Amino acid sequence: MYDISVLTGGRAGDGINSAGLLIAHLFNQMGYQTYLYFDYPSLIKGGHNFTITRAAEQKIGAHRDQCDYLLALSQDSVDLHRHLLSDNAVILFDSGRVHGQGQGIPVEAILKAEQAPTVMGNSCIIGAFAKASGIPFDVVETVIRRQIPKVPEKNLAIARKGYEAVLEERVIPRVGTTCCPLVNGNEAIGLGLLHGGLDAYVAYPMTPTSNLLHFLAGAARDFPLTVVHPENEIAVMLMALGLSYAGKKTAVGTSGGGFCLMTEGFSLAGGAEVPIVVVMGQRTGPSTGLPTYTGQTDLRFVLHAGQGEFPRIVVAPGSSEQAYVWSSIALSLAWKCQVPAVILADKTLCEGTYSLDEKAMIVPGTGDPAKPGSSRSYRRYEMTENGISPLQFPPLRDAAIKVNSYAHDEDGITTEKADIVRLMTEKRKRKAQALKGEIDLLECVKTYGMGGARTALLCWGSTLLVCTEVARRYGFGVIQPIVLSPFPEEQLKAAVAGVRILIAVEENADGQLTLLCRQHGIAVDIHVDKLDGRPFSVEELGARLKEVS
Amino acid sequence: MYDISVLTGGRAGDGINSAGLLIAHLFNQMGYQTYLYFDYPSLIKGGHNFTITRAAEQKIGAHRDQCDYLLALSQDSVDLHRHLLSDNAVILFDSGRVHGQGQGIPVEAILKAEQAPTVMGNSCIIGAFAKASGIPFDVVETVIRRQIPKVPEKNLAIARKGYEAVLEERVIPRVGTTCCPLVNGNEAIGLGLLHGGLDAYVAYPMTPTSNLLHFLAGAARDFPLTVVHPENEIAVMLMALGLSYAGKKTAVGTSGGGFCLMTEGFSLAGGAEVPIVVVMGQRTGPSTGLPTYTGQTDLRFVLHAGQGEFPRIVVAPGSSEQAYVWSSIALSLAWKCQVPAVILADKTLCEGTYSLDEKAMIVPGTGDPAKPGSSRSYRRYEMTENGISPLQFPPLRDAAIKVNSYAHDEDGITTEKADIVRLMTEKRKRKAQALKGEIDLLECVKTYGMGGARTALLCWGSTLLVCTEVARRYGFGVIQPIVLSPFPEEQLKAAVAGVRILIAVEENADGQLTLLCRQHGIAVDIHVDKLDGRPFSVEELGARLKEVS
Amino acid sequence: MQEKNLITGAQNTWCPGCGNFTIQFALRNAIRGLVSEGVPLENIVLVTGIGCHAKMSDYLGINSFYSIHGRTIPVATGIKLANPELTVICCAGDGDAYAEGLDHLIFGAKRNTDITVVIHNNRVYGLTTGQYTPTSPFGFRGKSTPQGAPEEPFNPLTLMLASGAGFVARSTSRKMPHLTGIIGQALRHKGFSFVDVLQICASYFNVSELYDRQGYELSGHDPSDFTAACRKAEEWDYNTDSPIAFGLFYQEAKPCFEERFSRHPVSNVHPEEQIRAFLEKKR
Amino acid sequence: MQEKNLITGAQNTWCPGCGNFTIQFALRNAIRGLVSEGVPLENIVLVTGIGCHAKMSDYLGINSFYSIHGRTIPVATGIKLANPELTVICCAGDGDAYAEGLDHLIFGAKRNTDITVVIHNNRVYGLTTGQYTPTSPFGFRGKSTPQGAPEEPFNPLTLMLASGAGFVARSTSRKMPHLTGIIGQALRHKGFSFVDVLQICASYFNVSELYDRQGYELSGHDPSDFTAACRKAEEWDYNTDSPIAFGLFYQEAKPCFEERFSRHPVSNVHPEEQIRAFLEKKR
Ligand SMILES: Cc1ncc(C[n+]2csc(CCOP(=O)(O)OP(=O)(O)O)c2C)c(N)n1
Ligand SMILES: Cc1ncc(C[n+]2csc(CCOP(=O)(O)OP(=O)(O)O)c2C)c(N)n1
Ligand code: SF4
Ligand code: SF4
Ligand SMILES: [Mg+2]
Ligand SMILES: [Mg+2]
Repeated sequence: MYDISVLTGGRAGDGINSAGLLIAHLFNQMGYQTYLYFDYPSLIKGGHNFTITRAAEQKIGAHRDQCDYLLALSQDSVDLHRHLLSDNAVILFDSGRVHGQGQGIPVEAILKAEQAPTVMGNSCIIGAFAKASGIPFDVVETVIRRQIPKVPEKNLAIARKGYEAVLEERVIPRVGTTCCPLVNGNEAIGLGLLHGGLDAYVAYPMTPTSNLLHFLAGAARDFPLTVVHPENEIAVMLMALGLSYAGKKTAVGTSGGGFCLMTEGFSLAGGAEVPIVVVMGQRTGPSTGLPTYTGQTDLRFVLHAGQGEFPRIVVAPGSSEQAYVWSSIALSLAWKCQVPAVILADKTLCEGTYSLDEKAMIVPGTGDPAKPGSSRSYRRYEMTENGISPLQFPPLRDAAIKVNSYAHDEDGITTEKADIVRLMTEKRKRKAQALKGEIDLLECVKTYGMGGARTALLCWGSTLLVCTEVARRYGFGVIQPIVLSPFPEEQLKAAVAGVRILIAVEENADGQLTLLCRQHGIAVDIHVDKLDGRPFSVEELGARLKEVS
Repeated sequence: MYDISVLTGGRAGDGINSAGLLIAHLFNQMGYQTYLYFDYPSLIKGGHNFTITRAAEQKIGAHRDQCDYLLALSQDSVDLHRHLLSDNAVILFDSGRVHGQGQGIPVEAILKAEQAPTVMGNSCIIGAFAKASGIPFDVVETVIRRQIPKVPEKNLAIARKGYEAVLEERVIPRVGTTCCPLVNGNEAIGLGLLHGGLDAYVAYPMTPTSNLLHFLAGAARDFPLTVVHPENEIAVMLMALGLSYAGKKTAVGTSGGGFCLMTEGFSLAGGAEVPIVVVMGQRTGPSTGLPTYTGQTDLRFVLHAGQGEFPRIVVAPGSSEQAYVWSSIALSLAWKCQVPAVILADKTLCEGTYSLDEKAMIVPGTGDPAKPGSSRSYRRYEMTENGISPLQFPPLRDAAIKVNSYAHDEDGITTEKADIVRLMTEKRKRKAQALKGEIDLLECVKTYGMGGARTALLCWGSTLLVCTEVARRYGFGVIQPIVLSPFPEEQLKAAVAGVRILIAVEENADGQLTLLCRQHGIAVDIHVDKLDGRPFSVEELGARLKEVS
Repeated sequence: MQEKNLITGAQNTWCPGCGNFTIQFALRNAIRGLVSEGVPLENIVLVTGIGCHAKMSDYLGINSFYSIHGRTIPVATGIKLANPELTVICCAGDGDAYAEGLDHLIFGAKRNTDITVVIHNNRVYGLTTGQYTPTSPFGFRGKSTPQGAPEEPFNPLTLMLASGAGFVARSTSRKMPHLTGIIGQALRHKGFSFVDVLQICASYFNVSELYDRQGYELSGHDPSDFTAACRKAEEWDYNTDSPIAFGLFYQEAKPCFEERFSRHPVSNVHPEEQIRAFLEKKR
Repeated sequence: MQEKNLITGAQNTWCPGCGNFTIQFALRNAIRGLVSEGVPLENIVLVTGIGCHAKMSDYLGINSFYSIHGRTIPVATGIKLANPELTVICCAGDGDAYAEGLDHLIFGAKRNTDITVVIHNNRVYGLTTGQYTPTSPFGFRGKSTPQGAPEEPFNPLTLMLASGAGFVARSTSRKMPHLTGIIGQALRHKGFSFVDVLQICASYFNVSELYDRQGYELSGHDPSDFTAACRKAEEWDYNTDSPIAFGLFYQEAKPCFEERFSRHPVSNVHPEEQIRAFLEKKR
């Protein structure tokens, strides 16, 4: 089984992420499943960036620490990552910038000869990488033509020179013929929202969801989509609720700090029953923390954010396919049940690039929303059996559609009467039940490799794929609740039935899912934590599991 | 055992709250324990307001539905509250405004005769009430001289006319000679903070803590206190953190909606270890909800607010004495451990007036903060065994005091290094331990009437006194965790040991403490909820308990 | 719920003598004016904040979004972006729009979103029982400042002019016909329309006498002259005792925010096709 | 941690050619100027937001509060209120102070808190990789507006003048000595001092050529003349291509916010006594 890791390092601004992605595309063309991890500090130029492009014959979504290839565009890339190299690692470097062992590539000279700008250095690098690893040049050509369609000829000429600058060292064979779309988590979420019928996206930039804003701002050219970047996150949330009130399926995106500023509007959405979807990309906290690193520390915050009690949807996809499917579901269900929904992601998922399995992109239907009544007697908060009132938008002839942040009656007029307040609280409780009913129809808890496994890993969100990979090696099962609110207690209980040792793997210190499970009567035996903002690598999780089990 | 309830009703703007308070003072002078409940809608003039002044020989802190006296300053007061009157209820009314049974008082004519402004109508009313209930006029005189010291003579003259306008109906006897200070929860919290050494208070008005702002703004005349009302709650929180950084013990106050806007600063306080106290007065949510009514729906929100993980203090006092004591403790411990603290109150506690038991106002010492190191080598985030670094404030000679919202090193300089980030996360975990150690030294869980009780009520916050009162009647015990973070698991487990049936009484729908207990392995058998924003009355809770137990 | 006289059955709870009544009827009449010109009533949406002013949502029988404190303008912007056919009106308080959510007001003006913002500027927090606001005079003894407010007010008109507002006017609850006229003009102005209404708060800041004594209606003022508008706006600083002009200070036609977003024709292409096309490129 | 040259050992991570370097050294030199006049270095406190500009907290070896995005000014206000002896400086970004936290900027000016606010106005969000800000030109193609920003910029100088700022200046990272001088003046001005620094962003908005070509230093301008200041500030609208003045536009001495709070002499009375006295009245 081939399993190859390529570490590409350089300074911020060197286009390291693109270089890693081009290499992923080479693997993709060679029939591999790929995963790209991008590690970068919070700065624009200089500093040290690196990507780990991994390729394997099975689906993967985690990086390994042991690298087989090092592509060094800066001295740091050699100096800092020495310990990650496997014994026979192939080292290629930009000989203009790096001293070391391995094969040098005179990138600058090549670019100069071709009168090409610095950004084209990546083509040179992947050319060299292809040669060193025995990948035919026509694969390089395919990748460049598809991925850098702007000036392919010049890039090809440069890639060719890179190709010729080094010697073949170790051959990476072709292992298949299918090649998948490579998308990052942000793109998968964005596409899922578009699938669900997204009309508008409103966001203020914040890592790790800034790229979702950028992606959708670009997509607004092709899709019937309005994208707005307002003055701050408070405006984001309220503008989105205005769009939603007037009939647009709307989502917003942010990270923890920005979500804080949205919580007041989030409670408004809950109380006034104005649907909205929040894409919440976690990063290392507290506060500004490590803006470009990851974490799973905001689960309990999103579960309880906003004053008062109201039903909400929280989904935490663990792969690009789940990101696509569940973003679509979250949007549909938010509108169907008129509740706020959170798509809880993190830096690993948002900015990691994955081979997308199109067969897994099937979105289950969530049924139609409640039928609107006649407009003459329209009441925004009409009492219904399941607590969900017909949803209409202005302009509606002969009707006044009144939404209200205060306690209100069926017409949306403020009330302070105890009995109406109680009825409306009960309405929201019935709606929570209805929402739970919707959720129960879906496969909210995924299990992997549980056939006879006595030990299982319990995980949520982006750690899914590192868990499944490591679990396979140990013969462990994996249990992943995708929906965290309403909590799929029965499905999760069914999943853990028969498990002797349940090990929660969470990239936080408190064990947030662990505590949530305990609250629902599900005991977790061991909690594996993570304290430094880095995602688990396959090796690290393996070692941590060995320690505890 | 005497137990008397007086309902005073009128329109907003009639000074109903003051009237109720004056009556409480009459009872106070007659040796009673008193409690004043104020029920008002969110409007300034008109509408319908009422107070229930209750007096008993034992400590009380809840209202009864059955009223023995009705003082009606508006027709609504008679029409709306008929069902609350006991069979022999004494009814007095302003004969200029109200038609009905009972004795009329010509308030307007009396004021006119004395050329007195409308606000003095209250004096007339309490004069009449005193007469009808056989309270000697010298008690009225004492109350007026003490509580309306501005123009006592005129008020006395009016009270005398009120006194003379009606006949004695049923005599309320003197039951003691001690009289307690009557303070509301906001005042008790404010005094507690001042006891703890409060230097500054920053707030934006929001019911039910606006009156704490008003109280402290007034107190700033007498105490060395800076009180600021800035442009919004975001500014409140950040200004407070600036004050704290520069050495001032600072608190802020708000309710749920404002707290939402503070959560980003709250996480900053947690991550940058800048101490702060938040007085968070709950009201009926979600969103604007019922601004002048109560609720216990924000416990889980404050426990988890803010991105990332960091230790925090959450205390929920249940009486005016606890409000005083625990506000002082929260402030001291926040500074000692350099963490954010929340004093979680609600409308019932904040705006209820209670007889204060001065003997119960003893604040346990919390020890001195960590010793500052030498200034030349001062490091704001110095690694220490218990995770608490010496706290110093600028100006400090030869030192630069750097606080930082990013992940940082001991000097407070930003770092993105995995190992330092891990060390700092561990430092915060040790600090959480240290904080738990501090909390464990205190009596965090109170029990009442547990001698042999097989059934116990579990409550938190303002429902304490309705629970103790009802529990007494049923022979139930009461268990009240005052500290909710760090969770006093051991103390609570010890308290519930031996209880057969544990009934949680919470003014919410979700059962927030119930779920929290479950998370800590403490099973709650029955949850009594409240859905309409009104506090439990003694009768209502009694009936609900009868239903379930 | 849509009432013929545009007034719902909700019980009105403003204080006797409150200036909000005047604003309510002025606004109602201005809306009737629009409707009589053919604007469908259901195309009108009211957005309010939280405060006494905000009860307008309960009292007017039209579409409304009773929002949260300080946040009328982003909601209104969202509604207008969603459907530019709608006429969107904000009733906001001075605490609401000048303190809690000031940034949105400035961005509303900057973007020139085609909405009308009516500020119920009673120069006090009414509903929270009388604290100073950004337009209360220096030294105002409110409940949060018993020793006097420590800040001078700012001048919302000059702020709006500096922010790029294309319609800047002032009126008062003391002059119902004037107010009706100004709101009518504001509703008809295409672009961001700002009306500062000096409203009487009968309970906490009743300065009727001041407004009656110092107030006068603008005449001979050229609302297309920006510099003149600035000078006129500076005449009264919301603090000292100088003449107070009512009328339209400034008006300028400019492109609106919502026009700058491309409107896609409603497409029959299911997004899945477009998604597939996108994924193809990522292969 | 307090370094002799005021520069910490933290690795500097600004892009080559970034205007922040100039601001850093201008600020450092201005601080040195203060210190040479006898201001103790430990009395100086820097507050920064979040963005490239904000790294100043890491780089200058002085007291600092590295705050959150948009929130320099309330923190600085709190620090100044706590101890008026301190010299408090904010380094804020344009995204920071003009978008996320604009309200605080206006209230800083309104209150006339004695702090100095230096805006690193690179007219782009630098650290989040290049989106439009409130001072980016209309049509700016940033990552969030690939088809061009749909808003005209506002003019921060006119906004500050309208908000009551008593010190309004502009300089640029293209003119280190001028910038040093202006920051020095700002630090010495008693009251709220606002300096808009047109800073080059080498990576996302490098308009050095524009600032060099159109920039000129104010001369013969009377900074005590408010109207003249307004007209001068309007000369360039942060959008079109007109002359760009650098210098002090406006200066006015006014009472400061923190002076309006009564300072209690440090009392030896334990609060318990005062509490008891209060309770006595409640009996
Ligand atoms: C975030 C938030 N903070 C505070 C409040 C409390 N609050 C309700 S109304 C109000 C003031 C209203 O003043 P203004 O906007 O001037 O309206 P007015 O009552 O004077 O019409 C405040 C502070 C709130 N509802 N939400
Ligand atoms: C509440 C919040 N929203 C968004 C961000 C993400 N963020 C970090 S820096 C930045 C923009 C900085 O732009 P600017 O203030 O102009 O500073 P510059 O980098 O240009 O110096 C943003 C949006 C954040 N940290 N906090
Ligand atoms: S408090 Fe003032 S603004 Fe509010 S209703 Fe009463 S008079 Fe009107
Ligand atoms: S992105 Fe721009 S502002 Fe930020 S460091 Fe680079 S050049 Fe400077
Ligand atoms: Mg107001
Ligand atoms: Mg910037």
